[in-house]
Amino acid sequence: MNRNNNLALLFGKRELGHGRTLVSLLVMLAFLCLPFIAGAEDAAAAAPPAPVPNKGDVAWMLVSTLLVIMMAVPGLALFYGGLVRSKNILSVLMQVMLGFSLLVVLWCLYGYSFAFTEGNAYLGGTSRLFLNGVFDPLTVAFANAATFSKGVVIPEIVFVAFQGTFAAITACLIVGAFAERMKFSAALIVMVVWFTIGYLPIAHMVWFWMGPDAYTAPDVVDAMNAKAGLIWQMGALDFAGGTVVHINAGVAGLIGAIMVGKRIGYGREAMPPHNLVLTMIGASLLWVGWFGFNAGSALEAGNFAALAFLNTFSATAAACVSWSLVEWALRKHPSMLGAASGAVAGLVAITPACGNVGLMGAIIIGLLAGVVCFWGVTGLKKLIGADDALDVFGVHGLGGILGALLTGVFNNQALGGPGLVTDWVTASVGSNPVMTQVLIQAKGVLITTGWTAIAAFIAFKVADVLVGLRVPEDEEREGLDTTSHGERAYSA
Amino acid sequence: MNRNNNLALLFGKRELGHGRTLVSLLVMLAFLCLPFIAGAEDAAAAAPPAPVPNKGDVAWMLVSTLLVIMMAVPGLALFYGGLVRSKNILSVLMQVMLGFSLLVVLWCLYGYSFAFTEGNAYLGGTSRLFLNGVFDPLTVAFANAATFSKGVVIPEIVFVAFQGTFAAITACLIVGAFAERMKFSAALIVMVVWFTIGYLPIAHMVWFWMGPDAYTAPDVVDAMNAKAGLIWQMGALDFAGGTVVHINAGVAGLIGAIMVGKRIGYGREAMPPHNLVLTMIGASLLWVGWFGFNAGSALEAGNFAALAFLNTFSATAAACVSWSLVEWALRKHPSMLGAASGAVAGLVAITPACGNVGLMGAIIIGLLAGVVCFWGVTGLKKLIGADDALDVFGVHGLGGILGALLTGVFNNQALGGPGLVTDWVTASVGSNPVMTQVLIQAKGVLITTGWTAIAAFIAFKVADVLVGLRVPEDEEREGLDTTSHGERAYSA
Amino acid sequence: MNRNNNLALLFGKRELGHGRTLVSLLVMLAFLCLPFIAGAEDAAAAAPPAPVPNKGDVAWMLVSTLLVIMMAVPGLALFYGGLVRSKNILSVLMQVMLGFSLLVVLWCLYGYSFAFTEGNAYLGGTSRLFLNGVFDPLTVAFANAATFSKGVVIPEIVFVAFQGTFAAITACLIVGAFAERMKFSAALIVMVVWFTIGYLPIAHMVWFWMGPDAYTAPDVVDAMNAKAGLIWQMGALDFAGGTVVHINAGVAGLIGAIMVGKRIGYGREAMPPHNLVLTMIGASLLWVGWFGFNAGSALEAGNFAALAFLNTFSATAAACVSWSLVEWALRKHPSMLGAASGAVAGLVAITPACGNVGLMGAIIIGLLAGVVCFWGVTGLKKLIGADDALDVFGVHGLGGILGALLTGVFNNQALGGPGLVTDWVTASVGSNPVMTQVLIQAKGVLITTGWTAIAAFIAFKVADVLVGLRVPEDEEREGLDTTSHGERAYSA
Amino acid sequence: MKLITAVIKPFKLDEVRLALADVGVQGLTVTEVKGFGRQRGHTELYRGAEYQVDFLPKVKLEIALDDAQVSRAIDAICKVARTGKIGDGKLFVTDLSQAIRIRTGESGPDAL
Amino acid sequence: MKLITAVIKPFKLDEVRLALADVGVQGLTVTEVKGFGRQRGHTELYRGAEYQVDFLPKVKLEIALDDAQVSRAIDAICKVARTGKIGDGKLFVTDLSQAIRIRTGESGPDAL
Amino acid sequence: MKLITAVIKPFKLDEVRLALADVGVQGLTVTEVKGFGRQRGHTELYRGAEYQVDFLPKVKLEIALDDAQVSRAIDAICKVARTGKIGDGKLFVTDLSQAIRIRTGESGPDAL
Ligand SMILES: Nc1ncnc2c1ncn2[C@@H]1O[C@H](COP(=O)(O)OP(=O)(O)O)[C@@H](O)[C@H]1O
Ligand SMILES: Nc1ncnc2c1ncn2[C@@H]1O[C@H](COP(=O)(O)OP(=O)(O)O)[C@@H](O)[C@H]1O
Ligand SMILES: Nc1ncnc2c1ncn2[C@@H]1O[C@H](COP(=O)(O)OP(=O)(O)O)[C@@H](O)[C@H]1O
Repeated sequence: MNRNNNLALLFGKRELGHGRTLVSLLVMLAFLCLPFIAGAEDAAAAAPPAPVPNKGDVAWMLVSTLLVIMMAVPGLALFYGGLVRSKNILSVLMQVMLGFSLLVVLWCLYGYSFAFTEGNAYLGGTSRLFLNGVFDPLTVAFANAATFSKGVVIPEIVFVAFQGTFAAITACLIVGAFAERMKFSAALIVMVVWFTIGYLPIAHMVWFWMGPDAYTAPDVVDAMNAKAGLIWQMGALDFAGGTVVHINAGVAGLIGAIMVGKRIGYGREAMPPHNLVLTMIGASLLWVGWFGFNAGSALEAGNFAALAFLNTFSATAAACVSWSLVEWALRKHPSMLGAASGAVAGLVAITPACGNVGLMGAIIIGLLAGVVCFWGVTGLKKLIGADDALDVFGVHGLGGILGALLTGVFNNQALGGPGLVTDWVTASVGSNPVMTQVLIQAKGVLITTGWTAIAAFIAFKVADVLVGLRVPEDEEREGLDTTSHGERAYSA
Repeated sequence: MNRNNNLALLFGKRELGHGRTLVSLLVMLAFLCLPFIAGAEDAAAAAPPAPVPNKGDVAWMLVSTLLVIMMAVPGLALFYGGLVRSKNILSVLMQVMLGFSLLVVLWCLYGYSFAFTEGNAYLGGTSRLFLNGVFDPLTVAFANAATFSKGVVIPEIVFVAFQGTFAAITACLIVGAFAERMKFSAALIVMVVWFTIGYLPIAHMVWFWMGPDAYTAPDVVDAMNAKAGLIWQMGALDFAGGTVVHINAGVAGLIGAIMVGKRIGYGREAMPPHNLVLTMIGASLLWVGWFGFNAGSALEAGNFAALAFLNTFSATAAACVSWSLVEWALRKHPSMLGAASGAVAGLVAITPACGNVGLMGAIIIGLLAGVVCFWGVTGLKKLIGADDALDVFGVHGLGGILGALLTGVFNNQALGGPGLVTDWVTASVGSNPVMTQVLIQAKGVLITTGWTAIAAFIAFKVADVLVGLRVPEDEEREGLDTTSHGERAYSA
Repeated sequence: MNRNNNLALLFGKRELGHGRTLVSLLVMLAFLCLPFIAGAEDAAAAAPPAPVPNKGDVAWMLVSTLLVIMMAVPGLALFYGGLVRSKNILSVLMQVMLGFSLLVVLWCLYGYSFAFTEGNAYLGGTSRLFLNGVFDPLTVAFANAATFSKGVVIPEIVFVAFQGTFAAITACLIVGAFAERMKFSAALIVMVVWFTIGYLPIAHMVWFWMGPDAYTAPDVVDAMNAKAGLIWQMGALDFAGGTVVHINAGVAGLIGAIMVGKRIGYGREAMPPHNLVLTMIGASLLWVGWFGFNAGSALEAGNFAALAFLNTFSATAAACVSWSLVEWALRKHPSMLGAASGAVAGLVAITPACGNVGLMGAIIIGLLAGVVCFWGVTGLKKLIGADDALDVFGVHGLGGILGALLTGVFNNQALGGPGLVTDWVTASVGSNPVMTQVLIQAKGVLITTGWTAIAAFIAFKVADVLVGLRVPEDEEREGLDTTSHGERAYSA
Repeated sequence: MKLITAVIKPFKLDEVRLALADVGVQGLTVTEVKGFGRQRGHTELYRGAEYQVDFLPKVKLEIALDDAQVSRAIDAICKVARTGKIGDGKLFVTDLSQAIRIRTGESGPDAL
Repeated sequence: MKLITAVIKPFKLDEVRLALADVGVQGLTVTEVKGFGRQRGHTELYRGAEYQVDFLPKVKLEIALDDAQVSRAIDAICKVARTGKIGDGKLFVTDLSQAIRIRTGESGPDAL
Repeated sequence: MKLITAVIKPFKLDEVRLALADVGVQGLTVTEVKGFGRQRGHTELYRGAEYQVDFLPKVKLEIALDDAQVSRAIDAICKVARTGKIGDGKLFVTDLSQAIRIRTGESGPDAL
């Protein structure tokens, strides 16, 4: 019912370095079926003296949830929508809006259960299918979910909603990679399949654990650890989804861009963004909404939410500045698109770090993110050569990897970070050596990258076989708005 | 000072079925004058040991209030504004923005008092005119308002602000029905008159009651019930305003569309939306803001806010999906306007239900809302034949009716709902038989429909007599922006 | 670490009327260097029994902070961006977005320390440089900041973030005055210099004090008063930044407009707003976000936040109405731009007053603001003759002055206001005679005006000397978007 | 061959197109233009500033025709586009020395 | 009758219109166009991609005139629209075989 | 001198411009237009209402040329703009009686 802890890494007796290698990833996918067989009981049932939610926490988490919704619609939709040509804007808005909606429904039906209940190290179980047990109508009883503080809970309904927004927006991020040429039905199929075999397992691997209250005594530590997700067990830090959301979506997008192929005219015709004002609005709403995403990931309205908040604020600002300065220096003009891209790059990079690093660490991460992701959408993009139309990989993939690794650096208390929980029984805090932690982070990145690449490959293949990935050439030329959706965005 | 309870229906000894018939509605309007004669004392004065507000509740309610403001400006304004032709967009934005502002002022001057203080079963009293007593400057004392939980209060100022947003946005919804041809002064007159004789009484009838703390012992139940609003007394469930807001505005809009007449060229010229991106932004902000509307209607940051939140989330997503699928099947293309309309339809339908139904009930309501409202703006619209320009009735009226009735179904604990409070003295919970509750709901719908139809008829007649409803034909052709407001929206 | 109190004015033994005259302002600027010499210790260190933050307060303050961010990006950026010609929109968005980001970083590095730590009466000290001590990584300890209630604190990180948004948005307000002709590098230089020598001192003078818990006994009152900022010591009321934000930016903008000179073609060519829909969206988001600005300035989720909230709501609505009515009467058409401008004028005027006046006082302030600022952008603008392109002075400067003075009037309990704290030891409340308080307010206005005028003059001169203020004529004609930023906002 | 250039009120576009189809015109090209003429524009107010907007939105039609069709086309346009109010627009005729259909390379009247 | 087609820099539009009014021109039609010529455009950068934007915003005026007015109108336009910098634009003259005022049906020079 | 007016599919613009440069054309003026012809538009649905959109986005090129260049320019356009599918567009030629470069006052073929 829970997630990896911001402070949490080297907890009681946990051995570091359970890492699996990339080659075993295909084998792991097979584990997906396990929980369907093994009947899983309700993970929430263990809590002994029944703490009650604090209303301040509830208020904050409700707000955080709606902020993440605002990130998707209209935030992400506009950020992407402004970047395409005017003949394709509605197709982008639709892919985001309908994809998001569809996944929210699926999240309630089965997604939540497979991500956040006890199962195996790769996937959760079936105990919360159809949200069974989250709210009991007959007794009018509301279940609670654990947070990262002992004795602090929130209504599980809130946790379901909050996590649902993460799942749904992550799949929407991929849309940017295949914009302007993808068949609408294929886009929806890809999102559903990838959500199921890509997102849900990774979310479970990174975030599922038994919660702090489960660590009642030293002798239960091993048993509790064993029930957590694979990457969580390794001790990887991911406060708000650097791996689960950004690397995950970034890599899937890149695979998609390659499999779908380049847009007609790519590299020859000018394809300037049709409305950068929309992109700026989108980037701004992403920034605003991301406070829910990041500070909300603390799951309560306390000091760590505040830390994540200020870090999200300053890292983003720093990345906006550094991208603009690099562009100014190398390309003579600091562009609006650059500033907006920089802000998003900063947001991405600070995501895994936000509650895991100190206040100056955040600014450094932001500054680096602006520079690195600038290279991601220029130099690296040319190296890769794929038509990742809206730079999902260059910004989200690369920024996510950068953030994940730097989290391992600046988490260290000697570098101003808050360290991590070394023993969940006593909730005591310490720091891993920087290189140790960076290696753990790198392992998490590798597993995520491998898993999502395979999942994305399967998802796109399924869509290709079922309906075909691309629209006909004529429709691509005319634009997807009129041909796929029967509408134009703009009229007199 | 309070509102109908989400959980509340069959409270102690209350008899069901006080329903009045439609024919008596005109007589009821005459009751409006009563409270002006009978001096009313402060309804809040009764609370015995003086509970203090919880800061988590205050935080959540402040946020909820500003979210509803965001629904109106810019949300609703953009949703509507994108759908008109570019020559009329500013007129729509102005009608929403100035109408909203005007009513907020009037709400403070007299609206709140007539809606939410003790009066008769149809209208409140005068004790809070000019917000007198809500805040006492001399003692620097702040009055509190009851919620739906015993011993839980919020500052009355917050309740005034929250309810003020409901009143103001409801009148703005009507604007969509007469867009592109209405005289600006007439639009304002309609809004003010209808607010006064349409909205305020319905709000009082549906939501005014004495609050849970007033039910101190079985022997006061009858007396307290008798002070509540008419429809509340009947036991109708309306968590966040299905009747008060959506049916109310939807029917008033339809009456208006008929009385104002069709736009020149309606049915012959193409009148495509001039900017569907604005409409999508508007729909998204409505969705985001609606969490304040719905979950805020719990009046505290507790389990029922959480329930209303997730229901609002999933039902909207479901309606977005179902509208799109129906459109895809019947019209070959799933359109962006369809998805946006579906989302709004889902929001409307879940409004009365959000805290009154279970998690799967909400998804079913959402799925049905998408289908039914699709028919509302296609089949039904043709049947009615009026030029309800932006489908206020097809979406808000019809969706509101659907939601009100389905609330009666899925409230039942056997169908996964939370049931309702059967006895406010002990706050015990039970369920009405489904058909009983649906009938009660239907009665509430009928009374609201009848009352608002008459009130709207009066409001449009008053405006017609005073200034005339329509602009001259030339001005309509040239567009209201330049002719009524002396501006164009877009220049080079 | 704290700010002037809403309720606070005539506290224990404080003498009124320390006012310095305008001529001494230049001398005062010299005091800026003092805190750099005198080593300052941590102002937060004094708090004796260590109260803990309430989670409801934390939730509300986090929300308030992100709301102010939303005011800047995208709110203010769009409000301004819609008003310029389409060839310059990106330049406005960039100046706001990058300027904002840059100042957020500088705020963390040195701004916060100079504004909100103990120093002299003009500027704070160095104890919080690089946010040192706000969060201690080694002990994982989070410092707290005082509020206006004894024994109520919030995490200092939250206070840093909240105040950071104020500093950054204030500098962005100035952008409107020199829109469409300023060199981008010059704009950034102006913002940085003015932030340092204009904003930080004024914020310190108006808002810095030792907090309510420092007033432990009558004999410490004088000592504590002496540590507060200059204008705070005088007893001026400024709840949310009428002087610090609006007068400050408004006057700086006017100075800038004069020094930069008029746009080519100003007064001869038509320069209509290129997209009033953007302006309306911006105004709306300003309104929504301003609740964080104003009600958040209470620093807790209590009665005064609620009071500030409703006042912000009703005053804005009233100003929107009054501006529209005046325009309708005098210019025949009520325009959308007028309504949006009226709303902003109301927001500006209610800012210093929001928690300091009663509910009807707020409506009166709003009504007056609409009328006065209408004159500000018409009559007064012609009198002044400068090309203050987007009326920064006419709306923010004038509205801020009006609000500051009227705060002195309607604060009085006899006029429905909450009065002010007359003794911080006992926290007792009373009222100053209206004229006394208005004079104090006027003195605060004068000092602010003088200080910011000089600071702005220096800032623009520095930019002029370093890079020159204006772009070449050719670039101005072609538009700043392509020439300064290498992009166009809109393509096919 | 002739080229008719007609400047008309925007809301008349659909009607004119249908009327032209009736007289056998198979194609035309439409441009959104701004017209300046006897018809007065309106005044716009933006905060302090007042602008006289002299240019009114019009629609320009270009129709290449065989000589034989010209007079019927002119009649059709004039009849349908007329409201009798100032600003109804103008119609100009120029000679066309050549016309080619790009798809097929056909030229002359066949290309129209 | 002649038709003058002038392509000019956008910010010169108001001045040209006034100058034409001075020489008795009562109406004209304006189109926003993009021009390609000796004047170089600029480079735009969108993330990785760099575009050479060769097309510059221009304004096209179409003015139908009585033959007698032509030379004065040409002079007026040339004088006012000239900045001396590259990209000032072009002016073309074609013959008009017919002109009709749609409102009244007047034709020939009377229609202008 | 002649004026070629070509209505083509929008995505062909860049190619056509390059082809014209190859045959020595130094300038041209481009307008976004909507075309109506044999090529059918599509149907748009907005809630209840269904619209037949007959007008398709096209691009209009106007090129003033010396007589000697005309045939080569026509060939270049026709070759490059052709997709062979319906809706490729049209090309019209009219006589130009005068051309002036505003910047210098040059007239005739020198002005082009
Ligand atoms: N001499 C002209 N040359 C080109 N276009 C003209 C000319 N005179 C008028 N027009 C166009 O015709 C439109 C209508 O002309 P106007 O004088 O307003 O009314 P009317 O057509 O009733 O005489 C103008 O808006 C303009 O677009
Ligand atoms: N041969 C031509 N045919 C049509 N339009 C032309 C031609 N040459 C130039 N133009 C138009 O004139 C504008 C200005 O031409 P350009 O060569 O840039 O500068 P100049 O007018 O100073 O010679 C171009 O942008 C284009 O719109
Ligand atoms: N008679 C005409 N006059 C002016 N423009 C025309 C004419 N006929 C066609 N056009 C233009 O040419 C475009 C293409 O014509 P269409 O008949 O669709 O296909 P095709 O060029 O293959 O014959 C039209 O969209 C329209 O802009």
